[in-house]
Amino acid sequence: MPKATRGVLIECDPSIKALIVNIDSSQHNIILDELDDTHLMIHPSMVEVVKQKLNKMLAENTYNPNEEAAKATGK
Amino acid sequence: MNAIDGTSRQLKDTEDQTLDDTPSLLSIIIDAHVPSWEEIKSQISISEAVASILVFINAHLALHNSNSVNVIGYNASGARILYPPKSGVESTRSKEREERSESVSDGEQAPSKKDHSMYRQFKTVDEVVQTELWNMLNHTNYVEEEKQHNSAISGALSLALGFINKHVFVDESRMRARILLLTVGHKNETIQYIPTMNCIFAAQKLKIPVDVCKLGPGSDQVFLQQACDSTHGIYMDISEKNSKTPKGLVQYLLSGFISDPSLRPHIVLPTQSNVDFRAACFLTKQVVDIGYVCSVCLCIMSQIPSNRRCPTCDTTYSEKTLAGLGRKPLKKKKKKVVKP
Amino acid sequence: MTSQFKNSINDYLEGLPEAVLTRLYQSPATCLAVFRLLPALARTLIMGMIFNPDPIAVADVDALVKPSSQRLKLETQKKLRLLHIFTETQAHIIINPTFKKNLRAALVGGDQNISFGVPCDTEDKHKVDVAFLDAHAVSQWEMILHFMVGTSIGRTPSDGVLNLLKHSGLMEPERGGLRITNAGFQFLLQDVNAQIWTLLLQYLNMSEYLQMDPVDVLNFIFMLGSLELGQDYSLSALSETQKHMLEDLRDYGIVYQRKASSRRFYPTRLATTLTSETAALRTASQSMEAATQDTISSSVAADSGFIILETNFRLYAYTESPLQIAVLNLFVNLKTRFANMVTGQINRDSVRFALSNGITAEQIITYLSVHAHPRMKGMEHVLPPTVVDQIKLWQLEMDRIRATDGYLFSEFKNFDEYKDVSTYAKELGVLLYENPGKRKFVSTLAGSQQIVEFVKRRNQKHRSSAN
Amino acid sequence: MDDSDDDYIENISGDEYQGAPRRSRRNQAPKGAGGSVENMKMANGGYSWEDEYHRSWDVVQEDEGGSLAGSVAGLVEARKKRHIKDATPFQRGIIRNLILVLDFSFAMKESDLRPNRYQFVINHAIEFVTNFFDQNPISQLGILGMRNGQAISISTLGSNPNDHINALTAAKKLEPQGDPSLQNALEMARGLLFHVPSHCTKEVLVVLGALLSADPGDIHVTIDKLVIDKVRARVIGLAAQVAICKELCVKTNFGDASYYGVVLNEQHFQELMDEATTPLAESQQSQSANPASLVLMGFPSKVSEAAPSLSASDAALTQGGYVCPQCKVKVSSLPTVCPCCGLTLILSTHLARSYHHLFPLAPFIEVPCKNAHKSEFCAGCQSKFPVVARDAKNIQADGSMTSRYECPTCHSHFCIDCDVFCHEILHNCIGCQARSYSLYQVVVTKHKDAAPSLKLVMKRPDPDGEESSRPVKVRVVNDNEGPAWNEGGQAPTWGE
Repeated sequence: MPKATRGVLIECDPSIKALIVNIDSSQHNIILDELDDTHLMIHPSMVEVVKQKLNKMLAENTYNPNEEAAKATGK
Repeated sequence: MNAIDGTSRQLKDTEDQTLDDTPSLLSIIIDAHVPSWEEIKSQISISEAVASILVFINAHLALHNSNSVNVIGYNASGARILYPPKSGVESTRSKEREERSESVSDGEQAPSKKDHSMYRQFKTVDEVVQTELWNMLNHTNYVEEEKQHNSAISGALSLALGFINKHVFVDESRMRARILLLTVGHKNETIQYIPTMNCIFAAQKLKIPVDVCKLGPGSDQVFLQQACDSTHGIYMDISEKNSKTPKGLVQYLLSGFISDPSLRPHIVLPTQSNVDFRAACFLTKQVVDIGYVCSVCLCIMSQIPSNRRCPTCDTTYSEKTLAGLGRKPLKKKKKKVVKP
Repeated sequence: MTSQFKNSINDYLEGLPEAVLTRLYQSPATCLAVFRLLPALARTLIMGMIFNPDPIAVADVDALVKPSSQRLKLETQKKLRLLHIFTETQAHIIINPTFKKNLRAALVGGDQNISFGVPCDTEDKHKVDVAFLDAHAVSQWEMILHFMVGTSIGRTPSDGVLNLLKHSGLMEPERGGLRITNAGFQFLLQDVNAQIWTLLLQYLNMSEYLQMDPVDVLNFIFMLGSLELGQDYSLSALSETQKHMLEDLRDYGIVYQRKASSRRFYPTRLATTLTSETAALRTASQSMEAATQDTISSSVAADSGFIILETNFRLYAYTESPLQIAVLNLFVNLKTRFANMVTGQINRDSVRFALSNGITAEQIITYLSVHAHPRMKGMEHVLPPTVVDQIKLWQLEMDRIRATDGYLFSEFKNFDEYKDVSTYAKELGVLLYENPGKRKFVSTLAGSQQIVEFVKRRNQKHRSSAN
Repeated sequence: MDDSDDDYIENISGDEYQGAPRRSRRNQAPKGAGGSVENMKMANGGYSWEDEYHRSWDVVQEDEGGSLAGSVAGLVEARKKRHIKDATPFQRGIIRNLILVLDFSFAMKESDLRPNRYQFVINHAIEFVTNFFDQNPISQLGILGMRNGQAISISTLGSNPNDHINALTAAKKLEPQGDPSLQNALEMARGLLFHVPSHCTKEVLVVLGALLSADPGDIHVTIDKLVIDKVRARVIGLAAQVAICKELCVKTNFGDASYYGVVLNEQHFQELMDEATTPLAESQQSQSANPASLVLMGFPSKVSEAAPSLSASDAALTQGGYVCPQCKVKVSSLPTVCPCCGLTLILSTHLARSYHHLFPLAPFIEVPCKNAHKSEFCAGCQSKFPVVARDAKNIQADGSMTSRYECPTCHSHFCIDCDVFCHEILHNCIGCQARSYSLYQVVVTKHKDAAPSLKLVMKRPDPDGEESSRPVKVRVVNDNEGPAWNEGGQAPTWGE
């Protein structure tokens, strides 16, 4: 008998998927199933958390040659 | 999503290039050799021809907003640029405005003055070309012209290429360029061989198609045919022997020569059946299929000169080297394959 | 940029009924302008036909185009049919006689026609020179743009302009005032020529509400493009509609009239370059000349390109126009302002800010490449590819993941079962994702119930058949 | 400028450290010619690093108005000037056979030339092939590689540029490996050139990245053999000067060391390669080595066919082509050697393409300030010249700030762009042509049914405008005394 699991299908780049996997690696409470390189099934309640963490990580990993100036303008 | 990289963008760019119609610079070279025009007066007068050419120029300008022209006239005494005028376009307008105010006072000045009923861009070009061409025709000495048979086609082509080089290649404007040579083809016309060939090679190198429209009854100009063939231009002989008449010049020009270089890969061009590339012997003037070529100056001979000297560069050939050639030239060259 | 307005005006023209088009073709200036909007092959075909008294045989056209380019030919013919320039019979193609006659007139001249404008024959007592017209055009046009950006310079455009801005959706009313919309931001990034066309097309749309004759409006627009800068033209040849239009165009800075009752008008550079692309196609040496001669000291001239963008995302813009700076400020983190230039940097934040304003990455890139400094235009890639890619990536980054609620179906007994169920889901149109290799698929939330029932039905059937 | 002859000799005889043969007709490079060759050779003849450091911003000077436009334009012009070559008419070996030897050894992995030496050299070699056949349509080229101590054949001697380009493109995939062997490569080149008839030149162009050569035997013997076989070698070093390469060049070029060059930068490499595309000037010694001869050539006619037929040259069905007049076999492209009977097949236009080597266009002369007012527009493109005050004193002595260049024959003034165009691409003087007289007037006589024959009549107008006919002299370089007019009694004349 097939199993039906409630979740949220995430479609993204392989790089983003790797990040999500990384986020998941600490607690293993996010990912329900890794479908393939660009698709993931995650826990419905965790979508917002993932988005938030992802944005933070991406911002950290962005090269910004004038960090201070950018902060000063505060955009 | 991952499709952003240099290669895909480059592909797209080149694709755009072929689809996008880039403006083009047309260099028109007009034969202003008065005796030649006299000869075909019964078929088309020079003023009729000029009117047709002007319509053609307008048509070219109409094709694209940024299309531009360059008009060059040539006769036996030389070649010169008729359009654009030296001082650039800006001052022409003011000059022309002066002229207009003058012409009001003078009454009639230019042969046909078209007032405001014409598109401004066309009008400027037409007026300048007309005035300059008329100047050129009037200021040449007819008697002298009759005598001289050499033509400045090479000069006109050189001017056109120089102009195109400067305005298209040096300025890096994204334009295409082509040359249209309108020649009457005087029957005694002589063409400077080396300079003309140099022009053809330069055009070939710069990928500028040279189109030739020949009106006169004279025989085909082999050089010009070669020019068209090697630059992928169009050669059209509008004369009676091809059951065409220069009367309908405007129609021939518009249907045959209007196609832009960007469009040419897509349409079937009138093709030349056979271009003669054979050479003539310097000594006997015979056409040769197989000939001897001097290794120093590349002159062509159909037989070994009797005094073993080159007729043009005067080099003496050694007995030994000629001995091998004396026999019927069927000697197969040895092809040695050397193994490393 | 130009192709955009070309397409939109083409679409507009194609939508017009034949009778209107034929009326439109009565003006040589319009014929010429329409002619230039056509694809290259169409122009060549038409040129070959307009001096030919006989209709051209279909076979001849077929023979002219290489077999490999048949698609091009069909598209061209379709376009010409839609514009009612070509009529095709069994064996022949007939060109619209009105179009033919008037395009010929445009090329040959001679006939007295007024479609290229009627210059005033009397001397103007208050004659104005080109520099004045340029200044007038720039001040009027920039006033509109400044108003849109919000850097008010003291004056507000006239009601006609405000109406048009509202009607075209570039600005929307908000608390008594007007607020720029996303479309407005996009509008700002276009070059002047495209901006004018955008406005004029909006004007054309609006004119229908105002019960103006579109033929008159179009004829007038196309005529403006063929006028001569610095020449005064008489109002006498204009129709009532066109005189009415003149008032609006005066507000945009496209024409200059000393006062409303004046019997003459001057086109400005905005008008005379309407149908040409000289500004966009200025070559390096020409712009040098223009700069040294310094005849046009306006943003119209500066359009030829003032932005230098480096691979390290630094941007140098040789401009002092507050408008250009305001536009740049939409997506650049500006840092220093000098007497004749501003420097800044494109970074993630500045681009994200622009993206959140509805400006797309594509628009930023187009703006930068259109306004690139001539020295950059000479290069293989006008803009550094790294920057272009990064801007695109930043846009994608805004939306790095797509999340859809659904049910994951897994642990199928065998492939047959998986296949039956997934096919069913596909037929229902609720399948979001499938991976036959792993025998898993995802359906939408709404579809899951039906699938579960289908599985139950299927299993029952199997059980019964097995028994 | 008038003493360009002496200038040339000077360069041949001395300056061996400079590596690069200097053909520029200008003694002193204008200041700040931006990374050019001349920049490296300073006025005092020393190395560039011995010289005082020049700051780029010191070179630029503002004019009275505080504008830099003039200086910038000057710099741009100076850069373009470098292209102007020596243009004294030499007798040249027009029919060439050249073996291009490329280094595929370990040394080519260096990345001092971008992206690395190997890719860089192959890319330029592809360009070289195109230029070579453009300049020498009736010549032949072969390409060898040096790899793992062996000489490997990249493409055999042939006249189809596409064959060579394809071979080079394929060679891009080879990984450079092992030691180079100069001797093996030279021996192989010698073998390939062995059968070449005596009226053609035999040349070897070596591009050597390594500073060593791992040879199986005595390379000096090979060099002596090359001398006996009259093979002339030219070497371009990518790293530093190597004694054996210099010996090779000196010995095979009758004591002339200028055929050995070591690159300074990418641009210099390009220049050295370009130099090799121009046919070699014939010296008296080399002339005796390659006696003039007559060559049998066929002038095939072009045929257009409705249906494709077998082409002998590439063993495939092709539509249209050229028919060998001797054995009637069809070949698809020209120039080529008939695969059936061995006849050289060319078009008359191919011969014409080599003419500009024989009749080079005289270099244009910079117009001094006092004559600058004579012209306002360029005689070629009609662009406006900068206005020069007649008594302008603040003009730098070295650069031509008049931006005018005068043709010595017709005295027209040209801008730098047209000057470069005339000499590099067109090989005509626009002014002379437009005035309908030229240095070499070729009178063409029509023939009933063939290409017109030509007869060359020399015309040279005197400076005051009168035209006088004088025969052309073809100059031969004497090895020791420098250039001299061919004084063999009768000067060669064109025409009867």
